[in-house]
Amino acid sequence: MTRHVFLDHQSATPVYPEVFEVMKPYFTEHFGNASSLHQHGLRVRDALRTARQQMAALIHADSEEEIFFTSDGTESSNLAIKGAAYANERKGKHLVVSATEHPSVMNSVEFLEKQGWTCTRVGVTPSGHLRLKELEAAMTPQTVIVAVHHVNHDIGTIQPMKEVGRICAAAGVPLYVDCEASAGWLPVDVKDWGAAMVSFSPHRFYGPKGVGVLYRNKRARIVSILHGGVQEGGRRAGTENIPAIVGGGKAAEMAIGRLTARGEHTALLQRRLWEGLHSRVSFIKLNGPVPGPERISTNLNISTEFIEGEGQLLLCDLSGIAVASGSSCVSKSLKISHVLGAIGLDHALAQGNIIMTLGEGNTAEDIDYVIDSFAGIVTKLRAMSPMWDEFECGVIDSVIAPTGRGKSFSQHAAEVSGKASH
Amino acid sequence: MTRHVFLDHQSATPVYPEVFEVMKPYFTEHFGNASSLHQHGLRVRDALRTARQQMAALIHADSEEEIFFTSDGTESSNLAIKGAAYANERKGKHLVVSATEHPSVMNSVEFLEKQGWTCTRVGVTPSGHLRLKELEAAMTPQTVIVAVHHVNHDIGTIQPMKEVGRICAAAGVPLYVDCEASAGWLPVDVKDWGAAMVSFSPHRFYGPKGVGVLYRNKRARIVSILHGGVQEGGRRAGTENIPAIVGGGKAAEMAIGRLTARGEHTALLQRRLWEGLHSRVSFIKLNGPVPGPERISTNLNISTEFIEGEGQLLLCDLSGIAVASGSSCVSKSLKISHVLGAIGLDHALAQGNIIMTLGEGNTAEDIDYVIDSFAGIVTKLRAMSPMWDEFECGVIDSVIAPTGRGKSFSQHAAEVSGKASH
Amino acid sequence: MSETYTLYNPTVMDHFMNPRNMGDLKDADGVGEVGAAACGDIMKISLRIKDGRIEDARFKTFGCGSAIASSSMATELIKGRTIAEALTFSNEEVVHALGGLPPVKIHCSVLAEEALKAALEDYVKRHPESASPVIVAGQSLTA
Amino acid sequence: MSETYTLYNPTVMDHFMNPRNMGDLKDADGVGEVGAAACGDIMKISLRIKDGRIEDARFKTFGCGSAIASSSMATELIKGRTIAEALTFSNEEVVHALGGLPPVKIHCSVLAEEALKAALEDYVKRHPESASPVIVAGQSLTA
Ligand SMILES: Cc1ncc(COP(=O)(O)O)c(C=O)c1O
Ligand SMILES: Cc1ncc(COP(=O)(O)O)c(C=O)c1O
Repeated sequence: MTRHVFLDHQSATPVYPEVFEVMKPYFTEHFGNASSLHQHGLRVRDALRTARQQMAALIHADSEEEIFFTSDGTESSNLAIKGAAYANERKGKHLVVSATEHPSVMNSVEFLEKQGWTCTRVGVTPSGHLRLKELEAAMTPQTVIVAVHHVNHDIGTIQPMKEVGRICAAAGVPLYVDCEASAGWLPVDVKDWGAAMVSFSPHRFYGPKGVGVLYRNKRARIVSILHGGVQEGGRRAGTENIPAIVGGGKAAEMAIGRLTARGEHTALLQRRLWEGLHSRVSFIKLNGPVPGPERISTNLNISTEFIEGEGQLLLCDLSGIAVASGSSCVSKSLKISHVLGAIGLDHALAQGNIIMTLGEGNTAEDIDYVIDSFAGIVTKLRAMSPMWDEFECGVIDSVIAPTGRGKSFSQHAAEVSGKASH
Repeated sequence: MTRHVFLDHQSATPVYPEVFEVMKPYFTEHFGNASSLHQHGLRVRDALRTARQQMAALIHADSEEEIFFTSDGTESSNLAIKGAAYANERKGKHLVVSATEHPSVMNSVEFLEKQGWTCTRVGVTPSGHLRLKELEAAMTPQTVIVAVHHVNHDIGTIQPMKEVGRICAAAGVPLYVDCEASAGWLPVDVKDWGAAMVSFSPHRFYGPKGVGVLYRNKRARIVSILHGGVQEGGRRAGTENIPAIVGGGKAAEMAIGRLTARGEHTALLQRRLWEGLHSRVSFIKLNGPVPGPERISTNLNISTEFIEGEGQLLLCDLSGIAVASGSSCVSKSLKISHVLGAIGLDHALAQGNIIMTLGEGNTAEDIDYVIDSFAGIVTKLRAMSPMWDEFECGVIDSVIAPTGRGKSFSQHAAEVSGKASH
Repeated sequence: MSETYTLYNPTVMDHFMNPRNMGDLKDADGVGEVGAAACGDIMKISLRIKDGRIEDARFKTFGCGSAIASSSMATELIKGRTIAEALTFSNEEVVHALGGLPPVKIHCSVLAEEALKAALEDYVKRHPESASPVIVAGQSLTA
Repeated sequence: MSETYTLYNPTVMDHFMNPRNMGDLKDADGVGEVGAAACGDIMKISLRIKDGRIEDARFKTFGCGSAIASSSMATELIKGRTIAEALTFSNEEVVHALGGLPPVKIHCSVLAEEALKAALEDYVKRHPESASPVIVAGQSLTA
């Protein structure tokens, strides 16, 4: 086995050599603290400003002063949600989020709910699109923030941000857009959307780990959630992670130049991969929109029936293919991805979930190798699966292509486990 | 001007070449996300575990499972204070902290006070030592956490942690020790102190920025303050900053081997520097304990009378000497360091404050250069200072060596400004 | 990459990649199929029993790597045991034989124990006469 | 390090490192000393005034780099002006001439304006006859 195919760009990307190159001097040589008033501090302040400008340019922000650095996407989401909630308590204690936001948004909201806030979770269609009428209806005079992510991390659905922005503007509620799954791959335009806040992380587009970005429009009010010194204009205390910030800035700059090429390259591979898998593997389903304008070109989320996701993931890995899964066996919490729940995916299909995310380094040959390998893996796991047998004998039916024979997987699972599946 | 002397190790340290070396592969090559189940994730998980062990060893923790990674010292303080407060709300809503804690502790406490907690700030002696009787008296059945830092970041005072630990144990209240200013330079022993939590950051001892450490004894209850995924055992969501964690682990390992040498080297320079300054510059005062067992060997905090700190700092910088200051002109908030306030330092002296912190790279020749340069800087600034004149004419008196003639600086400042100085 | 990193220890990986006793037994004497509500795994164990002793065992599993490894190991361990012995079989034996499982995956071994017990129960139902040694062993399958 | 980084812009740095008019004036016609409660800076300006015109100005400052630069620049700007002109002097002129100050340091320029006004006030007190042109200029020092 020689081929290695990395199809988990949603989890990690390698730092570009060019990015690493600009970071290097900031470890051993330009090691100053940005709060210091001497040479060592002033030099890295300059570097900080440049990085802020690069970040602002990526998302079409007016000014570098609207860019704050955090440690990662999670912290940015927490700061956006909690920072807005605490800052605007007097207006009200109501939040609105889409049902498929990342856990860093969902769990921030749950935390606030324990402290007396209420939250409306706006549902999505089976393809993962926000129900705009519901969004409109969710807003109250007490609503202090609406959170809608640009692209879903699991199923790749692109939300209609301009319309979402219009609805929020009409209701006079600031909009926070989590762009962790899109920035660096798709155009992000904070002004076009009328976003009050936008977050993203360079480690998702060939930048380093250890830095997250929060754009905040000057008119939007937030307070700090990590308290201490007066770094980042008092909005984020703590010693700035200069090398990561510098590298992140460079990654943003490079992303601007490569956005179109990235989109075109991955869109070709996405189609090739899905068409290949679809033609080679029976009872396989694409979750989220079909490849095209409503889906980010890097993401494929598939469910293969009668087998479970972790086994697929491990066998892929043993074939040199790195993928992810939203199956409950893969999560430490033994729950399926809440996104798969929110789009109403049948539990059997959620269990058989695999997420493949493409990047610049993938080639057509890689894709063909993946298609071949994956078809073999499915065959191997189905041979082990009691469900495959029982489907073939007509005891249970397929969800993807129902035959009219047998009971559902869920019913069967409930019978043999004595409890309803979740 | 050729000599460069970095005397601000409390703000930043260069990353050791050995540390950078071990970090390197984790940027472009071993770039995986520790949450991933494939090769790329599993490999960095291994690296994470090693780093946890190295951190645990530095502070004599029993198990790597007691080590959590955050983004910096500020986040660790916030997690320790707020995490303990939220987790133990049922027991009570009272906190106890020393009056000279870092702003990351002080401002976390202020945030909680706005949410209904109360806090007792235990005073310190003029040398910065916690008043232990007051600590004992401060504790109530509702106290959920006591925060006492090991070493003060501004004045270098070492607190008697064993006694503090004993008092907390007797009262049954968990103790959090901020070791940001000591770890890597002085022995830290969580078991010896009976600490429930300890925090520190490798960027203070030749490790990289972008990682903080929180040790938490298995019996101590804390909840997460950054919500999202289940990283760090559910106590800190967000993609782990693997290169920084790996480098931080190496820095911890190196610190263990160099602790004694670091102490001896800096103690010699500390004495040389203080004795030199003291003999060359009139009306100069050391804040905090005299060099010796009660003061960390890296820190000198001096006040030079009749001149202000920022000017000293800038002229030092122009002479290639990097220092810090606790003067209000240096802080963005126009307030003197609250530590100088807590030890009751006269306002005039607080304004003339300079902090010099030593490191491995400093030499005796550096120190002699600093003494010379500093004496010249003081002369230059005093020539510009109306206060120096007025002292010489007997209008105002010296605080450091009173002559019995003239009014105090504070009185004079109040008269000319029309308001009391603060 | 030179080294290979694995989620599970080498024994678990071996049983996942090269499962023992995978499949069904034609004319099995007892078949048990159970499911874990926790994560949706389903496990099926078939037994051939002769003279109160498990002659052969097979499994089929819909589940994660440790579920597959657990059923593989359970079927290995159980072969040759008497029904009475098999009734005292515990998931801990699987975990031990596998050299440990991650805490969050222990339930996979429990599922293997349950599948085995279900297969034995099925056998006893079909062969009521075999129930006596069970009672002798101080266990009741119907409880 | 090859490049030199500075906290303030080159003009401010120049006035901090090479302050103009630093010192006291023997037999000054007016001296003003003011303090900033905000951060404890103290500034003293001495003026020599002849025929209603500022012939010379000197400063002494206890304060940060921008306080020193502000007083240096203020004394430079004010030399040669009439009392009436000097009374309309504003800190903004200092900020402008310095090419800007960080927001948190604007108060330093205010202090320079105040010190100058205090020195003028002192002069007027000592020379009540000079007050008339002041009133002509539409200003009152005693208000
Ligand atoms: C004693 C102490 N605690 C906490 C902190 C905060 O650490 P960081 O800058 O890594 O966020 C500092 C930093 O100066 C400190 O000196
Ligand atoms: C949409 C989205 N938001 C937020 C995050 C959290 O980002 P990070 O892992 O940088 O903390 C993620 C990470 O997976 C994400 O996909």
